[in-house]
Amino acid sequence: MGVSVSTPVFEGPIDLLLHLVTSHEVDVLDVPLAPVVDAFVAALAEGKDAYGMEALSEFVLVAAILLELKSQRLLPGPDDVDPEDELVGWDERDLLLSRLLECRAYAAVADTLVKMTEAADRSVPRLAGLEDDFVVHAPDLLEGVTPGALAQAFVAATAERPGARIDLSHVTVVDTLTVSEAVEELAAELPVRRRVTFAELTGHLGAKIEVIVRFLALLELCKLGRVTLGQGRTFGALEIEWVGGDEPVGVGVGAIVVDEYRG
Amino acid sequence: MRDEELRRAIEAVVLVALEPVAPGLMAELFEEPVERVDAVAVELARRYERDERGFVLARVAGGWRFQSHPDQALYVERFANRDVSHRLSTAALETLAIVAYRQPVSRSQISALRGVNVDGVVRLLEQRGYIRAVGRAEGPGQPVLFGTTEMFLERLGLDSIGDLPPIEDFLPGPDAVVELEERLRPSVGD
Amino acid sequence: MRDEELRRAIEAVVLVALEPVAPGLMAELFEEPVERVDAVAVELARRYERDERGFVLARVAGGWRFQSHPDQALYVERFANRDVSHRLSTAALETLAIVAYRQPVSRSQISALRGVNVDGVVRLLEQRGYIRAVGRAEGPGQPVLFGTTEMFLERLGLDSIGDLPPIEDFLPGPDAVVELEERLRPSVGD
Repeated sequence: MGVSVSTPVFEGPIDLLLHLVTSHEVDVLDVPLAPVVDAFVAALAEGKDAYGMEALSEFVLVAAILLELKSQRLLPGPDDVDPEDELVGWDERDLLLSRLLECRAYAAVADTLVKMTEAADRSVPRLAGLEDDFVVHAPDLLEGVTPGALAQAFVAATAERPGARIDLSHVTVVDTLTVSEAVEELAAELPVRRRVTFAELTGHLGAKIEVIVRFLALLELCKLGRVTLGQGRTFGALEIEWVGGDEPVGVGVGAIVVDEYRG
Repeated sequence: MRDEELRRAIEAVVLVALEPVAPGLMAELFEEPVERVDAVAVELARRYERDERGFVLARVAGGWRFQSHPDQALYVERFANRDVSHRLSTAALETLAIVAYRQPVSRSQISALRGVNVDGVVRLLEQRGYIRAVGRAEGPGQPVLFGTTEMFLERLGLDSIGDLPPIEDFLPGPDAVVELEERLRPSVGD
Repeated sequence: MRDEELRRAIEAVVLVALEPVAPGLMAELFEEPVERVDAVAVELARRYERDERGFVLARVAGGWRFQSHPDQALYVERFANRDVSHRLSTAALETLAIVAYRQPVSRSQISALRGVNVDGVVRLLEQRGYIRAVGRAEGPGQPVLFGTTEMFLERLGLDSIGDLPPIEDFLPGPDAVVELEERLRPSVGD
């Protein structure tokens, strides 16, 4: 763990901070999270070479747990609540508690797995097998294997490795989506359909990021007054109505921020 | 078959095998009770250890196999020029630990525990042959469930998954739990 | 190195070797005179014979290797011909496919592609007669290169290795890519 944080009550590596908080030595309420974020930004500024992706992602994980802990503590205590609501709070707390404990246990186990692997690595199995003069009459293991099946096995064996991919062009379609593109597509599609629910609009999409980008595009169109968004009831279906007439939506002329999202 | 004959037969068969040989298979080959085969193998392994052989008869992944003695690692590595650089990252190890102790377990269950997306790590572990799909969960989406492989056992030098150290040994003690719980209690009325 | 230490080192290295180990190589590894290594190996082989082990330490093709004792041939043959599985495992089939399409290819090249150690699988394919050593690569260690055998061609009903289906036929073609793209694009106006 490389990333350090500096707060009025604590200075040191962030995982140590989490340890102290969970072991009662530092009150989470006393830990301002802003310095934690500052440390992260500073770490990023130093370049990922300084820490490595591993340490940085660990940092985000720990920071998220701290945030979760703190928000739990900051939430006002239930006041005049019916017992069932209180139980809900307990459930969440218990879940968080058990998750923290379990995470801690698996992290400790991981060290042990390394030690076991290292010990096992000191021994090498015999793999020389049978002497050549033994006749093996065992059944033909290639029975039913066609040249085509073999070719497929080759593709499977080589395509699995990320480095050995041959063609990714079909994936990039999903990989890079811009809100402006989505706005254009929706501006073409929605006038035809007039009223549609969000689920109907995105039901055919495969990747989550595509759905998200469509949603952002809808918000943009709403801001431009081209669609109205409605929801009959809480958690109900999101209804979309085109109210924008037939004028083309000016995309990329400055009106709409062209954000790019990568899946 | 006398004990001595059984011992020789075990030595011969385990020597030519490419994978750990299950006692059950030897019992069939030799037409002897499996308990007897196993008892003779255990005694043989002890004997090698006592005689300070350069190899050991080890119980791995549910069977017996010959492997070099750990204290000969220097020469074996020099000879085989093995790259043991296949070290796993902390993230991969922790994920592997979760699969080992929670199997069968789905990607999203691991994700929920680790608090991060684990798709890449799960894929890596699958490609390395440490975990594999063992089935599908019931319910929406029927997510793939993962478990550890024979190779995982072999890499760790374990006979079976039951030989993993108990997870309880790694959980924080009761005091830590109580204190952690206190921390998480919504402070009513303060 | 004392005789006892040398004996243990020989036992360990010969055990893990895939091919007979030349005394000269061991002499280098252990930094001992080759005559001494050979003398200890000869004594060790005698010792195994005297102890009536199920295996022997044999001098083959200019080197030392372990092999099963001739009088255990019955059990070894029973073991080798056991009816465990009629089909190649996925791992074995994929390894065979790599050898077929990439030959001549070394163990470590296959390993790098498959992401796992393939020694055992390569050995199995070799012993079943589907692949064989066809030469050695130049460069450090001069690794053995493997290719497919006549028997492999016969089993697949191929005249020559050139008759294997072109791998391009099994990669997603441009049509598939276009089709996939179409499907992912929000279908305007339907």
